[in-house]
Amino acid sequence: RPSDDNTSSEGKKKVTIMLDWLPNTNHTGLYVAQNKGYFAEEGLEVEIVTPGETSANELVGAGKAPFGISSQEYVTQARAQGVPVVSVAAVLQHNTSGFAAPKEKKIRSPKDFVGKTYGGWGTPIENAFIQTVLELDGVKTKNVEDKVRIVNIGQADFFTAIKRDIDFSWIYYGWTGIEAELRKVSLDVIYLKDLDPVLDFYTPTIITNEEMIRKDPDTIKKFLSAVKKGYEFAIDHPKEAADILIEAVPESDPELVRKSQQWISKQYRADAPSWGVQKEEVWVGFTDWMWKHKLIEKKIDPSKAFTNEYLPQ
Amino acid sequence: MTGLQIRQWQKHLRTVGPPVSILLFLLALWEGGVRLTGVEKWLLPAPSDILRTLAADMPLVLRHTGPTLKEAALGFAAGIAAGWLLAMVMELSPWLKRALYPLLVGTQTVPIIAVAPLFILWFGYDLLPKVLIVALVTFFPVVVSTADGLRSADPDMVRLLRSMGANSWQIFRMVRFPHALPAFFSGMKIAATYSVLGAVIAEWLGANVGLGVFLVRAQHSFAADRVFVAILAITFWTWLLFFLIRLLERMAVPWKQSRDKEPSK
Amino acid sequence: MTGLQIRQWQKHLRTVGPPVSILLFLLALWEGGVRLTGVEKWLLPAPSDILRTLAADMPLVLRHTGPTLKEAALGFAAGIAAGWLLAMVMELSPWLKRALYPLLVGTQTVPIIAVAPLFILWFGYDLLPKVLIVALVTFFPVVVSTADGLRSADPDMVRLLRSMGANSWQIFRMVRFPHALPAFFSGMKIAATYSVLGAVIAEWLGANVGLGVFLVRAQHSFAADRVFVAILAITFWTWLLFFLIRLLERMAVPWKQSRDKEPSK
Amino acid sequence: MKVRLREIHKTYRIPAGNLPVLQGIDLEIRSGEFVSLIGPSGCGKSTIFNILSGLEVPDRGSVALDGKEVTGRTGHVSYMMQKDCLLPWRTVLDNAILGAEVRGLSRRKAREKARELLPVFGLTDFADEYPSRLSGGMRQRAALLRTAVTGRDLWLLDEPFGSLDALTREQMQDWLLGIRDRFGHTIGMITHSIDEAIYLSDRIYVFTPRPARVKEILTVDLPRPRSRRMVTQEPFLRCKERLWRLLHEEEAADNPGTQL
Amino acid sequence: MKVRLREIHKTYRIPAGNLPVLQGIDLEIRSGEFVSLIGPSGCGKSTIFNILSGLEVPDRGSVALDGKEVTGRTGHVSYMMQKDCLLPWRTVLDNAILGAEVRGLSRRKAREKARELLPVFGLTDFADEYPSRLSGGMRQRAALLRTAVTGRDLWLLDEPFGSLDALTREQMQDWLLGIRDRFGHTIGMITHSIDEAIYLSDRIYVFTPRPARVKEILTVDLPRPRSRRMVTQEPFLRCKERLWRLLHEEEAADNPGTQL
Ligand SMILES: Nc1ncnc2c1ncn2[C@@H]1O[C@H](COP(=O)(O)OP(=O)(O)OP(=O)(O)O)[C@@H](O)[C@H]1O
Ligand SMILES: Nc1ncnc2c1ncn2[C@@H]1O[C@H](COP(=O)(O)OP(=O)(O)OP(=O)(O)O)[C@@H](O)[C@H]1O
Ligand SMILES: O=C([O-])O
Ligand SMILES: [Mg+2]
Ligand SMILES: [Mg+2]
Repeated sequence: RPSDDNTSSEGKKKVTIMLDWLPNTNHTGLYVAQNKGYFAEEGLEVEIVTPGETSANELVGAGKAPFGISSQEYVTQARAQGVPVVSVAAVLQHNTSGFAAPKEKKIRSPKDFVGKTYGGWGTPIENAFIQTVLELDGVKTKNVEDKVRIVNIGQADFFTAIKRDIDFSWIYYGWTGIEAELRKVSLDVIYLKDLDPVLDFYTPTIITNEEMIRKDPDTIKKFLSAVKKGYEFAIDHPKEAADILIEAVPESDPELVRKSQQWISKQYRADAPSWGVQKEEVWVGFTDWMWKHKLIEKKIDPSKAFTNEYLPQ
Repeated sequence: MTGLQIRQWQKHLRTVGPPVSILLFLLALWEGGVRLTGVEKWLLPAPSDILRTLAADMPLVLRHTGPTLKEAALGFAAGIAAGWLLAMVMELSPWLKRALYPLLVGTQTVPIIAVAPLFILWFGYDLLPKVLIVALVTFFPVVVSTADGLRSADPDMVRLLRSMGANSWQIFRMVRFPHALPAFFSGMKIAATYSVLGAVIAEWLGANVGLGVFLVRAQHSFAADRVFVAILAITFWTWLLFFLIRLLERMAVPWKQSRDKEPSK
Repeated sequence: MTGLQIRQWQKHLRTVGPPVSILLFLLALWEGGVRLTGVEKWLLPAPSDILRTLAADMPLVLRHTGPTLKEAALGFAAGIAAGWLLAMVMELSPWLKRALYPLLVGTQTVPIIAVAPLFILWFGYDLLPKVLIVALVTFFPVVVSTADGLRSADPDMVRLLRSMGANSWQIFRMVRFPHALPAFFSGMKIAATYSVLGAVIAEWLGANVGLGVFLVRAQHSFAADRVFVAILAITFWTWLLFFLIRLLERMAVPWKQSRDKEPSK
Repeated sequence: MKVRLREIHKTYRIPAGNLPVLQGIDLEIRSGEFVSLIGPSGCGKSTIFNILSGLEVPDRGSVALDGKEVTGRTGHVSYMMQKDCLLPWRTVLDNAILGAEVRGLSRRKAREKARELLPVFGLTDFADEYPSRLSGGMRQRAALLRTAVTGRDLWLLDEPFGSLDALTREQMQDWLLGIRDRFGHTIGMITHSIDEAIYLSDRIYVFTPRPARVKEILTVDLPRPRSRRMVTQEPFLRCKERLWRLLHEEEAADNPGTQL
Repeated sequence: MKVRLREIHKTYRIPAGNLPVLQGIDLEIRSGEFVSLIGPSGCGKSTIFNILSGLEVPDRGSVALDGKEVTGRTGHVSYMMQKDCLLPWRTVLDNAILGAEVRGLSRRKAREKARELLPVFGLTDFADEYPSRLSGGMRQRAALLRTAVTGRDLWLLDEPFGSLDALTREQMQDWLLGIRDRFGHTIGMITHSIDEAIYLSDRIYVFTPRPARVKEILTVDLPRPRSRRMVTQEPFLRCKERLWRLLHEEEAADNPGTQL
């Protein structure tokens, strides 16, 4: 029962988008489009599904949901395993993640990592990041774990982790960094994008699957057109956009949402000509980097992993 | 108030007194501990904070409670039915018992979250997968306890029935079944304890409403007080279910009460 | 080979035959299904794929197995001990039983992942929190089953001992304890099933090695075959533990075998 | 309903070794006959009944019912076992109808029949009581009631009156004789009471200590219907004397201390 | 060890209403005395023993041991209950030493003592067997063995020989008399056998049907040590006649059908 066959009672096409995580300010544009009726204007009825602990990639790949939120590193790995997902829009133009540590830890540049403890999610890509940035900073490493103690902190959040054992961690500034500001925890953040342009990849992105592209490009166009309007509204009206998100997700902390929205609204389009576009060199560069670090077992064709074709001009 | 009523009240008090007083004691300890050590509220909120949040969030919590309870109840019912049926089938056919037992154990060793994509692929993200997960979590204690209970029926009573020419089904119905009731209830109590939490975890696979959603959202926005409100809600409903089953057990096994009592000195 | 040996082999075959044949049948179904429907390997690998990956990854899997087993074993041992002790205390003191039961139920309704931050804050990232989580998961079925088993001892036997002037502890030791053994083993079997998976889930809270880590890494890199290899490993060790306990049960309850047997027609 | 055991052998295994219990037992209960089995404790009487009822399979030999072999098959007897085996979760009345229920007879009818018999068994006020609250003798009577309500032609009674006082016992005996005379049941009974065996039986099998062999078959030459008066009369006393001798002559050779 | 019940009342509640069981029982067993209790099934004999042993608390009245009140307190008797209550998880030998173990006596000594007695009870080869494999009479003997090994001064025996054949029964009786004469135990026994009561007792309490009241206390005028020869002699027969009459005169008023 693929959901893209369904039509609602008002003759609207029903589509699902599967988030990557809990609803947060990365997703504001979607909720705005929903709230303001942009989807309806395009003849779509959109359901936004929240996974607690699962990722959207397999489900979108398998056609269970036509759209999902993912990110470049996942799309690359997924395609390397044969999952036919394609990135169709970048939510943020730049990678807003970085290595963060409380000020008192005095971690201001990658060479300060040496001898410290990193708290991560246990994915191989993190090791590769650390290795890359250490080498960029002139620290020669054969095995990162000789230089930096790497601990998997699993489900624990950043603030808990740094209370005990952990010196620095990898965060998304738009959420955890803002929470730190709210808590008046001063952080040093080393952004990946500042260290090496190749690490300025797209995260998060909106994905669909190859079959959708083949069979129903029209729906992709309509969907992205509404989404774009949503993000553009959020860019222009961060306060109202935040309120829409808070209304949709009353469980989250309103203060955090508002402040995060203020910050992130400026990042959606950033220096790009228009919201959502992805650059070929970013995909090529980061794919090569992943291949070089043996993070993918098969080299993928970056030009097939993304497209700007369905973004409204 | 008559003497009988007074005595009944005293009995209730004796039943409810100990857990309530221990609970209050622990809560006081917690509250005091949090206040004295000054541990941050976002890490471990005090009971008073939690209660305040609960009061404020009540409508929200209630909205999320309904779906979770529905999933838990349906899944639990399905789990008990399946557990009971499997235990029965395994008792009636030793061959099937040997064949099924390892598979049943196998069902419990698959971390659901690890096969979530498959689950959603096969069952969507509506009610069904959640009910299935709750059933999957709850049927197992019921099978194991019940199967053991059925097996341990008094062999002499079984012989009596065999001498009467009873078939396996009659022996099952008249001897093994009533004998296994207490064990069945043991299994049910264990299963009941897992049912609500099972539904919450099932919601982590993908849902827009439910205590699981409430919990994860609270957690990801660093709202520890809300996390504890969710836990409180889960605990409350689990308790209710658990004690309902204890009540049911007493009603279903009346012969056990007849002589258990010590002389009342 | 003597006739006796042959008969013993036949007996073994009768025990092992059914589960193995059903298992092989299901695996064949799975393999066939995957091949026929052409479902993608990254979603549901065929058993043959899984086996191939297992063979290739064997050293890796083995490296991750040790720590998990250690956590599971220590936690399980602690859980059984705690469960047994609690059941005993509750049987000896009805007051404590009433006081503790609701709290024990409460411990099972807290989703560990939701309080992971606290857990880590208190116990760090080493062995301890994992052992504690496994113990937390496993003690509960043991308590419930054992408490019910202790309570349901034959009241006439208890009276006999009372007439001898036995104190509660002697009655416990000589009547309630042996009577509760089968129920205790029911609880143990349920608990055993949860122990390895409990350790895996505990590793999700933070660990650098272990099947839980292996599983998460596989999942994050979309390697479904590896996910299934991890599940296979968890299942295998759980089975082993489960059947070890069944064996132990037979040894610990010799009097149950003496008359259960039907005449061998 | 005629029943016949032929050359029955049975050996149990116990920790101390092999325990031969039955060694070539031939036993017959003719249609409508009342046969008693008497013999030392532990000699194998209950084992014979277990084999007769099909609960145990003999190592050798056969059981025939009206000429048809039924070795190891169940369902042809109303068996009152030595242990009362009342189901603790059934009230006295519901225990009484158990056998009838198993046979598929109407529950209502069975209940009616059981209720009718309650006064005879002195259980009127205990119909709805669970067995755990009965006295020892009352449990035994409840088990006998169940056997009666089961209603097969062939009855096997293993020490049915063992825990009854003299008076109640006599009443039960007379009731048994009465319904036997009325309905012509075929009855086998194990007892330790010489008087009881003679008063009730047509024939008495006397067994040796374990391993059991048939030591003697006594025919009781008392007319039917029996009455209590006969107990003090010549034929009864002669029979009693003979039985007493048979049971006591083992004394020298087989006191319990050297039974095995 | 002298035991005394004074004005004991006991009523049970059953579904059919209140069940008065004991109505003002006065009973005494003097130090070293052998007292039998005899009465209709279900009249309340076992209840008396339960109260004596402290297992049940009377609604009214008191139990005194050597002048000290012990109502509702346990641990002063070796009690052989009507149900054998052998622990299924203990072998015969380990069941036998249960009471001794509870008393904290040395296990080794208790085992020795039990092993010594095994032949007397005809259980030599069954020491290491689980009870589920014993015959009915063997179970009863095992329970009696346990009572003997428990080794208190005051013994309460509830129908100890009910499922034994005549010969074994006589042997057990004589063994009981023998150790009583040797060690001077104070013994209370419930029995349904008139002969047994007379042969063993100093005094016999006869009870009415339920609710039990003491109907008569018979003193047995036979010298000690007793011997089987006495059974056919004048004083024994006189006593027997009297007891028979006492037990049978209820017949008209109290057949079991109208007991309650
Ligand atoms: N299932 C069994 N396993 C081993 N031995 C058994 C089993 N059943 C009975 N026996 C043994 O067989 C012998 C005969 O037992 P059975 O019950 O037939 O005796 P019985 O003549 O009925 O004695 P009683 O008069 O004491 O009831 C006993 O020694 C008993 O221990
Ligand atoms: N726990 C109980 N609850 C209710 N009624 C009981 C209980 N125990 C005994 N009774 C009743 O009390 C009466 C006397 O029982 P008791 O066991 O003392 O009789 P008894 O004289 O020993 O009979 P028997 O010779 O048959 O063993 C019986 O009617 C029995 O049903
Ligand atoms: O799968 C879990 O039980 O978290
Ligand atoms: Mg017998
Ligand atoms: Mg009695």
